[in-house]
Amino acid sequence: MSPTLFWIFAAITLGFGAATLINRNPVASALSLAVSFLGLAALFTSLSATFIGIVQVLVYAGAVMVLFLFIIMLLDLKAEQRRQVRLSALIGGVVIAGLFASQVVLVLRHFPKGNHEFPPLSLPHPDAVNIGLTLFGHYNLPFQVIGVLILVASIGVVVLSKRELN
Amino acid sequence: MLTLLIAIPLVAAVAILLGACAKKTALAAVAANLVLTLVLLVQNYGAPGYQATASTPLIPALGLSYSVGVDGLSLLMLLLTAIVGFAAVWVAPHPEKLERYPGLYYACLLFIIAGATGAFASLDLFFFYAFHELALIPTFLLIGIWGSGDRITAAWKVTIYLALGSFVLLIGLLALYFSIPEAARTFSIPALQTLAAAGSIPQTPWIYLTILLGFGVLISLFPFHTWAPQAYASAPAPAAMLHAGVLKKFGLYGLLRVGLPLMPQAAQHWTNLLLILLVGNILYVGLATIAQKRLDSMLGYSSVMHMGYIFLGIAAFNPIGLTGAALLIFAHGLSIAILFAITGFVRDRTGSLEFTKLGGLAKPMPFLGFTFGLAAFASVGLPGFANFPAEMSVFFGTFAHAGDGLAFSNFQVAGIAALWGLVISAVYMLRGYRAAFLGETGKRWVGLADLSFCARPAIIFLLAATMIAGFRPQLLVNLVKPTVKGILQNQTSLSAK
Amino acid sequence: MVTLNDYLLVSGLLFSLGFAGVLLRRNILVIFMGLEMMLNAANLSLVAFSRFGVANGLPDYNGQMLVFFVITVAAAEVAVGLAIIVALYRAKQTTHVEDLTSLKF
Amino acid sequence: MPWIILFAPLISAAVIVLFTQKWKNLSALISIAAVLVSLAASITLFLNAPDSAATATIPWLDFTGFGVPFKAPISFTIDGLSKAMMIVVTFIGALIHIYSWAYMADDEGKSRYFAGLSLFMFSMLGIVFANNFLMMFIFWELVGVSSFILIGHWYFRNAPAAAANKAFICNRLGDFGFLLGILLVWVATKSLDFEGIKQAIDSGNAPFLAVPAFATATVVLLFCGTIGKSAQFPLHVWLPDAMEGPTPVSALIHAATMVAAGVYMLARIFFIVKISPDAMQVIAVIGTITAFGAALIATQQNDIKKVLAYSTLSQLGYMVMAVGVAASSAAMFHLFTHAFFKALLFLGAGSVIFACHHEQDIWKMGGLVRKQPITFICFLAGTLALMGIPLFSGFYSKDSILVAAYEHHRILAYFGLFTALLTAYYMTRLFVIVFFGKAHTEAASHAHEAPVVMWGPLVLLAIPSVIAGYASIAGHFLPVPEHHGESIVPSLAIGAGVIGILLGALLYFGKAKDPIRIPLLANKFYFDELYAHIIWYTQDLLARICAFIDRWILDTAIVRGLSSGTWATGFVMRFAQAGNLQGYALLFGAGVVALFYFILFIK
Repeated sequence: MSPTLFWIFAAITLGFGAATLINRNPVASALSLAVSFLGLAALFTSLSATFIGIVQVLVYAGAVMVLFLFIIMLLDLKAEQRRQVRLSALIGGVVIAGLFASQVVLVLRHFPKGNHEFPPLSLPHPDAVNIGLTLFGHYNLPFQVIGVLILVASIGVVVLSKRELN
Repeated sequence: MLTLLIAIPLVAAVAILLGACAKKTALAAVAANLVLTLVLLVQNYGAPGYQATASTPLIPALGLSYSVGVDGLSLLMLLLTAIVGFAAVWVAPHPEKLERYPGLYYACLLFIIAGATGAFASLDLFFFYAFHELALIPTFLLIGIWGSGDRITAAWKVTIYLALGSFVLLIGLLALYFSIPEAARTFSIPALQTLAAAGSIPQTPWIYLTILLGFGVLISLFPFHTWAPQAYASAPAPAAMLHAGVLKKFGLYGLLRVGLPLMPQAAQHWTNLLLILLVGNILYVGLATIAQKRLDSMLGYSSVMHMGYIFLGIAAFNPIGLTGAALLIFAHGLSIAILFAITGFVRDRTGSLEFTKLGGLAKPMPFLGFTFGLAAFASVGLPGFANFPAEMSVFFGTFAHAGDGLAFSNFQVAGIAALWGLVISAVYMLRGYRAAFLGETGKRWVGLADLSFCARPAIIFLLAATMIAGFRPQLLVNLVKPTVKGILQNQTSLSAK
Repeated sequence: MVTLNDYLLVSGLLFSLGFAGVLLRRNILVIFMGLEMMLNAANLSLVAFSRFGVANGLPDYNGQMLVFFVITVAAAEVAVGLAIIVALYRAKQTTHVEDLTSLKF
Repeated sequence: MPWIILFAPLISAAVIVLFTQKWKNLSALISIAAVLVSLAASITLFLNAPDSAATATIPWLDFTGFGVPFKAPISFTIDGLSKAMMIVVTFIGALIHIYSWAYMADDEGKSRYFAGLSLFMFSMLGIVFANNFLMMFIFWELVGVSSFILIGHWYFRNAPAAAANKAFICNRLGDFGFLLGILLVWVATKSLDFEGIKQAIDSGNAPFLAVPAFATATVVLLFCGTIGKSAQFPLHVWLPDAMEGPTPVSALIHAATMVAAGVYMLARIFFIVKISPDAMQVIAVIGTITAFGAALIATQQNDIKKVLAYSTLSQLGYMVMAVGVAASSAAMFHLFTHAFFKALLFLGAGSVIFACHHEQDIWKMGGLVRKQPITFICFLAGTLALMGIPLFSGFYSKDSILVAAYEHHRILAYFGLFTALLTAYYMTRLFVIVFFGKAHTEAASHAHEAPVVMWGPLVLLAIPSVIAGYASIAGHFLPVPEHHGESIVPSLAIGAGVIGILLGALLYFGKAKDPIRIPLLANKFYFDELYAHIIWYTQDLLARICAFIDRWILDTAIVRGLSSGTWATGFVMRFAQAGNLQGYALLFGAGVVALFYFILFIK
């Protein structure tokens, strides 16, 4: 992938991610997040991980986002009222996050190995084939366990959101 | 035999918790213990080395085994435990008079006795330590549930303080264990003593210091003594008797059993420090005792002060001094037990122990007044009681360390301070005795009842024990002689190398 | 030329953004979104490393497997988390974190 | 035989305490029987046993098994010194037991009293027989205990209880020095029994004792024992207070025997004392100060027993002075005679007090000469003996001391003579006020003679009070110092006595109130007040400081400080747990950042 496209998608991802934070309206936040995730899916694809990219679109930009919007609408949330912003918390948050980001930058600056180009691939099969082989071969047991986890989660959701019968 | 000695109070305690008649079961158990101890004493009197040994390996990988055995010193301690335990259970209030959990009360007493017995009979470092810890928990319960005054604070204070002391001790013991070459490591005390005699135990000063301070906290060595007066003032009488009389002596026993024999040369390193601290015990705490305004806290402080004399004997580290220390452990255990028992009775009757409120109690309560006087005299070291020969031995042992030329040695200076302590102890004991028992009887106390006849034998029994030891101290000297010789042999064989 | 470090930089910044969201926003739903962003940022670096560690011409699929599992678990987590938020909202009529302080001393 | 003498009283004490507390008269009889057995055995021993008879010993404390030279058995020294003392103790003891039968007839604590007397007899005889320092110290302490018990006999009154404590603590102070001295002797000679010490000193095996400073320190420390027990200056304050005890006790313990134990001890260890001339100088000076000071105080006391107590102090001062001037035989001689006449005086005083319904103030008596003729005569004999009038025992013994002092150090002798004058003066004062003139109170006018059980012992004591000083009689018991040639001292002493008597008679005959008031003397030189202040400002202040430090600094600031520090940390940390989710997250993030910083950026 050309650097131009990469930077465009990276800008979309980060830009809409920032928009998620900045928007006061939760609906707008959720939609920004969806766009951010779409950009991320594009980045995945650019790394030749097409399967993961598609899953990302399906699960996050699709299912999870729908869920978010659904809940927002269910709860009938208005735009956040202006509350007294605690300056200390604001500064603390910005400083910590900024420090973290700068640490990341510093670490990457001292990671010369990462400055090489990605090695070329030669895929005999499509990506999904290899993933399927690995998933159902080596990672079969965790895969089943994940299935159980999702089952438990869905039952849990039902129990949690069931209205109390008076 | 020894296992039986440990098991009887444990079984009795469990039986009481399950609903057996508390007082009778407990009394039967301690009486059986007393008889067994006397049998053991007669059988093994004066025999060198460890007798009546029994051993069961538990975790061979760690070299851990349950092993018991006695020599002269531990026999002396077991005798003390049996005598004071018997008296303590005897003077414990009747179960029906206890407001809360009478069964638990007696079970706690028995657990303390079992713990002390186990600690004194163990030949394995692990059990030696663990049995003592076993006895701390019931002490906490006894003070916390049935104590008087600010009992909750006192219970927490003593427990946390002693637990910290035990923890320091544990560090010291573990450091000692790991300082031994790996192939030779063992928890068995006799094996360790053999190692020490062969010079295989590194004589690291700081390890001994840790052990000394750990034991020191348990014995209320100055300046780690502030737990004692408060705890003894709050504890119910039998608990105070057992703790001050027996359990506190675990630390001293530990020094004589583990500290000195295993690290005689490291011990020499800290002699001057120990001398300074023990003079603090005698003079500083002694003076603080004079200023006490309550009978129970005065006795608590006095028991701290007398630890100084025992430390003096240990610091002297020669035959007379060590024997004197062993004798004084025994003698002080008995005398302080009597004093605390009587104080408990007085508290039951008057509800107050402040000197300004008491006075002239000997008139309505002649028996208590008389026996308190005897015990007070015993505690200030008058002849006829066991404390006197013990203190004399300590002094002579101290002065046997001649100074350089005409100058006094550090030992002798400490000895002179300790002699002055005799004056101090006479001052506070007699002031206390006079304030509480002599003089004009306050109007409130005129009609008080003296001790009932069924409770008297316990006091008489303790007094008789201390007087027998006072009239024939040689019996006890001969009892601990092999042990003392053993300790000193380690020292001489090491310094020869 | 796009290098591994570029991806990692994007991943790190996205993570920081998500973290800032968790720290700064009061709406619990948005905080939740910030969490999702952090997860995805981690996913991005995982995939990037997977693509970087090529052997025999194939990417390291172990990394992609991990991403797969993360996505799955995250989905389950979102479902449960949102259900909890709904329950909370029913109990307290708010989604504002500063009103949800019952977990203190 | 010595075993019987020693242990009969102990058995009696034990039996009384254990079994016969309820039956008072039986207890008294047991005690009297025991002392009579002791007396009989003493006489037999005195007549039969050769000196230093080897006797069986009980090992009491023995470390020779460890290879250490420490051995303290219970065993006996039988020599002239101990035999004379034994006779004095058992004889006077027996009389006083009998006297007490009547004096204490109505007392509730009679059993306790007689048990105490028996215990005292046991302890005193133990001191007499002791052949080593530790045994002596054991019994030394035991007489202190029995003295405590007997002074505090009426423990339910405040004054006796306080006096008992004072006596015991003063004795303890003396014992501090005594025991230290014993320890030093042991360090120097590696021996505790007197024979062994003597051998070590004679054979030069005690290098330390050859050093003058060490020897002086040792002897002065041993002398501390005497200062405490024989109530010498500056620890004399307990003896007058000890008069709070029953009068027979004052006679036996605080006049005749126990207080003399200090002098006896000095005589027993004279072979050590004489090593150090400096220390003897100290002893002589202390003795002189006591003798003179006590006599001065006695001139202004109004309590009959206090007067006698101060005269006892004064006489003990003489004895100590005698030891100090190297005349230990003179000291023992005076001890011997003094025991009889002072016991007599106290018992006489007891008889007077008894007759006046336990009134002790001499200004409330008077005119007793006709009411108590026997007491009067006996008291007169005792008084004359105490004054040192020729033909009475006190004259000879006091003379031998003064002669020795005169040869040794004139100034001491002059003080001694002046003391003799004062003695005659205050005894005349006492005698005149009590027995002559008019009865000053109801009680005194109704007084009558004491029962025979009481005056019998008086008569029996009056006889030796007169004759015990004759060399022909005393020589049977102990070596009597001989007068070497002519000396001016006896005539001076007689002169001093006569002046004192005349002065006293002139001033006090027929007076109903004291014509002389010297507050300094009446208040005993303010010693009690001085000591109270000293104790208050040293010991008690220190005690309060220590208690304060212990309570507030060690316990509260450090121990409680540590625990409250832990608690306070927890309390402060609690505010971080505000339930604020983002607060937690912030801290968590800060932690992560910090962790990265430490892991990655610190090289």
